Amino acid sequence: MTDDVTTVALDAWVRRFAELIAQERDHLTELDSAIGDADHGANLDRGMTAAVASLDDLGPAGAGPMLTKVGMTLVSTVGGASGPLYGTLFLRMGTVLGDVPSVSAEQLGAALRAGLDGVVARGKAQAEDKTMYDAFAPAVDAFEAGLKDGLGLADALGRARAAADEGRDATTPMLARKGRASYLGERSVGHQDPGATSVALLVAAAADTLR
Amino acid sequence: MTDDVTTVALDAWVRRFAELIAQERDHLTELDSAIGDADHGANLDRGMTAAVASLDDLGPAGAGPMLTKVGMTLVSTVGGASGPLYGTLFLRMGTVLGDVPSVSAEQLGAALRAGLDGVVARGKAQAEDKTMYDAFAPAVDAFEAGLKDGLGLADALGRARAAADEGRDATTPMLARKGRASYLGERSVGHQDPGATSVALLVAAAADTLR
Amino acid sequence: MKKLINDPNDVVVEALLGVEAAHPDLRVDHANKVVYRGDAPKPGKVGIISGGGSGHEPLHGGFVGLGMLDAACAGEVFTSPVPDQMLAATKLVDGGAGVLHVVKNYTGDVMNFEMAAELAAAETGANVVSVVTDDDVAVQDSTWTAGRRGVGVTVLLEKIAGAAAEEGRDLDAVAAVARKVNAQGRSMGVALTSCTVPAAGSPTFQLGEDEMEVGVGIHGEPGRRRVPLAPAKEIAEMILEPILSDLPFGSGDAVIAFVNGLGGTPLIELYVMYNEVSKILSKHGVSVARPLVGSYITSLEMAGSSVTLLKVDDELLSLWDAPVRTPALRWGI
Amino acid sequence: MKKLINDPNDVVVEALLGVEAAHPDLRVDHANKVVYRGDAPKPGKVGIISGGGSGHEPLHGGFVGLGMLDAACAGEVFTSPVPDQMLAATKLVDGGAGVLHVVKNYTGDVMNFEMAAELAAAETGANVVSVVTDDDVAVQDSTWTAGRRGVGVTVLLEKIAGAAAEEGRDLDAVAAVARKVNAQGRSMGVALTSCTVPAAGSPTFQLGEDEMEVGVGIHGEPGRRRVPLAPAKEIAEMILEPILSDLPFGSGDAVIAFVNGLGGTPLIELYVMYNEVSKILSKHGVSVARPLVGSYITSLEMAGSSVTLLKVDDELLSLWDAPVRTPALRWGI
Ligand SMILES: Nc1ncnc2c1ncn2[C@@H]1O[C@H](COP(=O)(O)OP(=O)(O)O)[C@@H](O)[C@H]1O
Ligand SMILES: Nc1ncnc2c1ncn2[C@@H]1O[C@H](COP(=O)(O)OP(=O)(O)O)[C@@H](O)[C@H]1O
Ligand SMILES: [Mg+2]
Ligand SMILES: [Mg+2]
Ligand SMILES: [Mg+2]
Ligand SMILES: [Mg+2]
Repeated sequence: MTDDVTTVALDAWVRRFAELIAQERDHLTELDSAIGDADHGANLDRGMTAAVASLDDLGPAGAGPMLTKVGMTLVSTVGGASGPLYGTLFLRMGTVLGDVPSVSAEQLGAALRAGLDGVVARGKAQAEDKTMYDAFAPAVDAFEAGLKDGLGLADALGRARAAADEGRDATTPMLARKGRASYLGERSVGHQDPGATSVALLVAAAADTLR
Repeated sequence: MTDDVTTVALDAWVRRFAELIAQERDHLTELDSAIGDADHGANLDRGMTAAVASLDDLGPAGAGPMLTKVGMTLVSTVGGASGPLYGTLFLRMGTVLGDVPSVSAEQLGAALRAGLDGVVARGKAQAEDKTMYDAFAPAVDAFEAGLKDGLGLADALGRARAAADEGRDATTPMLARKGRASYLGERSVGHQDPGATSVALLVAAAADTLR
Repeated sequence: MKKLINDPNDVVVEALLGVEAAHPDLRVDHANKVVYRGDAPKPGKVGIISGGGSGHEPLHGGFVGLGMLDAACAGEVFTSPVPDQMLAATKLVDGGAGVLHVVKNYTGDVMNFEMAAELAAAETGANVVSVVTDDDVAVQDSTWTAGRRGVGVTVLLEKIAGAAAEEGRDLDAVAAVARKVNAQGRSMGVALTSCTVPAAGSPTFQLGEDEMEVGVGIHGEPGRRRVPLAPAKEIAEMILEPILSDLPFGSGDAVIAFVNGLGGTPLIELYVMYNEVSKILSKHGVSVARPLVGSYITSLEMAGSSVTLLKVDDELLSLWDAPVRTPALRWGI
Repeated sequence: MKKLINDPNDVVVEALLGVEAAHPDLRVDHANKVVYRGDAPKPGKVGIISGGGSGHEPLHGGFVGLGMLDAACAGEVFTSPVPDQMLAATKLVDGGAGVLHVVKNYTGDVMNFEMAAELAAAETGANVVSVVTDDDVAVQDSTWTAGRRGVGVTVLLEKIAGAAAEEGRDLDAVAAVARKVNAQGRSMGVALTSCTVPAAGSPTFQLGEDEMEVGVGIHGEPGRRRVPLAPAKEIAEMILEPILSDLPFGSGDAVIAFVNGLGGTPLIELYVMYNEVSKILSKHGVSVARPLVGSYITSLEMAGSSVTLLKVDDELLSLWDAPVRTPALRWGI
């Protein structure tokens, strides 16, 4: 078995992410109630349901077009902060990957990095602003480092998952400086960031499916 | 000691009524919450506080002018259904009594009867409509009957008080046909009428003070 | 009790100060709690006054102005004003052509307005005619009872009678058009929550999280029956059926359709309701000549809605469309 | 959850059907959830669109019409619309003179409008200028954060910019007057209760019977601090002090004073608040040129109020007074 990621696997990733979001919908909304406006679960669930449907419509396609489609669908259906952010994340991955039937672990790493850069370009978040960045950036770093250390795809994704979870948990004591939670000032401290929580699910879905 | 009712006693009656209303204010409002609009206690308390103040202003006066003043004050300060009804009750008593320093038990009976007639003229209530009529009419009847039976003022008022209390309690199973409670139809059954409750306090205050 | 107020006993007085400060076109007689037009009395114009307990805002003070009311008397919360107030208002607006009293059919309102009319006749000789609104189909109509309550139709009547007075009709004609509005209008309401009278301090009735009251009035009184909370579609059917069958309204009729909020219900829900109402009306062949959606006759912060239908002809429509300039209704000027 | 709705997921769609049925002057593009003027695009007139999450009604859809917005995009409840919607609205109202996007400063709104402007430039070459409102003094202003929220000033800005566009000013001039309004306006709000997002089903935050949240926005998010429930007088001081000292507003300034209800607070309480606000302003020598009292930018059924002050000069005042005909604001026509 090679470490190449096929479009079948990428399709499974998207569907697994949608599944996890549906499962965690209420939890995400609960987190967003504490320091936001109680819609993060509904937003992503609406978006990922549409994304899965758009993949059904699309039929067989290359890696790039597939992720681009997901990104466009998210932009067009989610709204709020997470729509442009998750949308850009997938759009950038799609652009990097091109219309190919499978990609290498390194190419996947480059795509994830491009996705992260897209999130930063769109949202201007930095480390410790208490956003999805704080879970996603360590995950991308860990994935790249894992490959560099000679790990296979599955193991590198395992490290990424652990890093994302750790990054997500680390948002709890942070004082929010971006997004809606920033309005709370000191009161944002002590709550886990909803976007960091959902992006950790994205990484977990990758670890579950991309092997 | 004669059975004459002096203006000092009438003054005490009004003040005692005001006191009882203030004490029972919340209870009256509670009764009015169940089958009305939760203001009967506040309405009468506002009115009787003003009535007492108006007597303070008036200074020494005859029986008629005194009760007329109370009636006018109630009309001008209570509003709602109870304002015109209690107002008319006192106004009619005032008219019957005239500008005299004291009145006989029989004259008091005639005044109460005139007050009752005024309530009926204003509100068109009949027996068992579940209104203040159902407590006040039996009280007036009992007072007149007591005097006819040769009872003194205090004993006749004692009978009137018992009759008013009984009439008040009898409103509970009635289906309201007048006032706000009538809107409830069948749902008005099983609740004691607020106006019957307050008018029983008026009779109780008389029994406490007119001796 | 969660309210933006100071002392619960000062709510009405302070709200009137706010009305005065916010609406330079209007005047307030604070002693009598009367809101009136700055240009009253208008010589030769029939004056129109109304009034009732407070807690129904913008009714009635918010409807004072050109093309609608000349004055409004504010009672304590949910308590009819006293005759002195209506008498003062009558004097303020009597421009020699007589004064119409618009009275909602509640025992207290009717008796206090009656006493005021008696006083006005005695004191000033003013020509006063009263029109009583009683459009609430949730209440069984009968000569043995207090009769039906006056609710949503009151708003439409004040607008239409106001326009008739403004265009110079005489007292009898203004009263006639007012009676016509009441005769052709029907309403019913539903409450999702109770409300709290400030002086009482706690909700007038208790309602479970899954319950609602059908057939409520506008005084926080319980309704005709308590039923399980239902979707907007079913609620609209529940209140429109009795309204439609009462007049009755039928195919070919044109109406003003008024979806009203009871105070605590936001506009987004009223539009959801309006959508349901409009579907039911078109199913019955009733066409909406004019819509009105908003919280115009309220019951403090009660959540819920009432629907009023008024069957209109060209006369009523042109009076409805006539210019109006009040705090709560304004168009054409 | 006690709401006059059907399926919680259909609230926005059904409310838009209600808006369409109730307002024959307006059109609704249901696919894109855009409310727009029946006469759009107006050749040669600058188009003005806005939009945001739903749940703030009448903002924005209720402000579409002559003299105000040309179109409004409705997002899901409390969720910024998506770029496709703003793109569709931009196309609908572009009469060749360019389109102003009025954006409330929330991360989501800003990013989605940004993407829409990028798409519009690429797809149609439309000349789009964006103005962002950020008037909420409850939020610390800083370049390190998302900055201040856009709240009440948005209503005043849409009216004033709308008048400027209606009188034929060009895009830069309309944008300039809009920026001036934002620069001279400040707001702050307080919540007595939370609200319930339909799709969430339970209140966004829990508030004790004796507590309130100071410094809330309009999305049911908690405020800056939780304090004991206070009388209206103290609440008015609590929110006016930071507003007055921020611009600052001072003696001799004339303002539009806007006392807004958050959705579940009835008008009688807003007038009590207005009375307190008006007293504080006159103590500071600030004169009220125009008042606005009502629920115009809401947070579903949240009980509470916000206050917005806008410092005005003759230009802003005459634009404010210009005719407007929308479902929620109407005068002069
Ligand atoms: N500028 C930003 N950069 C990166 N992530 C952000 C930014 N602003 C917000 N977020 C993320 O978005 C999440 C909220 O998403 P969501 O609730 O769907 O949108 P909204 O805040 O518009 O309601 C936050 O928890 C945070 O992780
Ligand atoms: N037509 C009537 N005749 C006699 N009493 C009446 C009539 N209508 C109402 N009442 C009395 O008035 C009482 C209610 O008074 P109150 O609550 O002060 O006025 P409102 O009903 O206007 O709020 C009722 O309990 C009833 O006893
Ligand atoms: Mg959110
Ligand atoms: Mg009562
Ligand atoms: Mg009452
Ligand atoms: Mg949101």
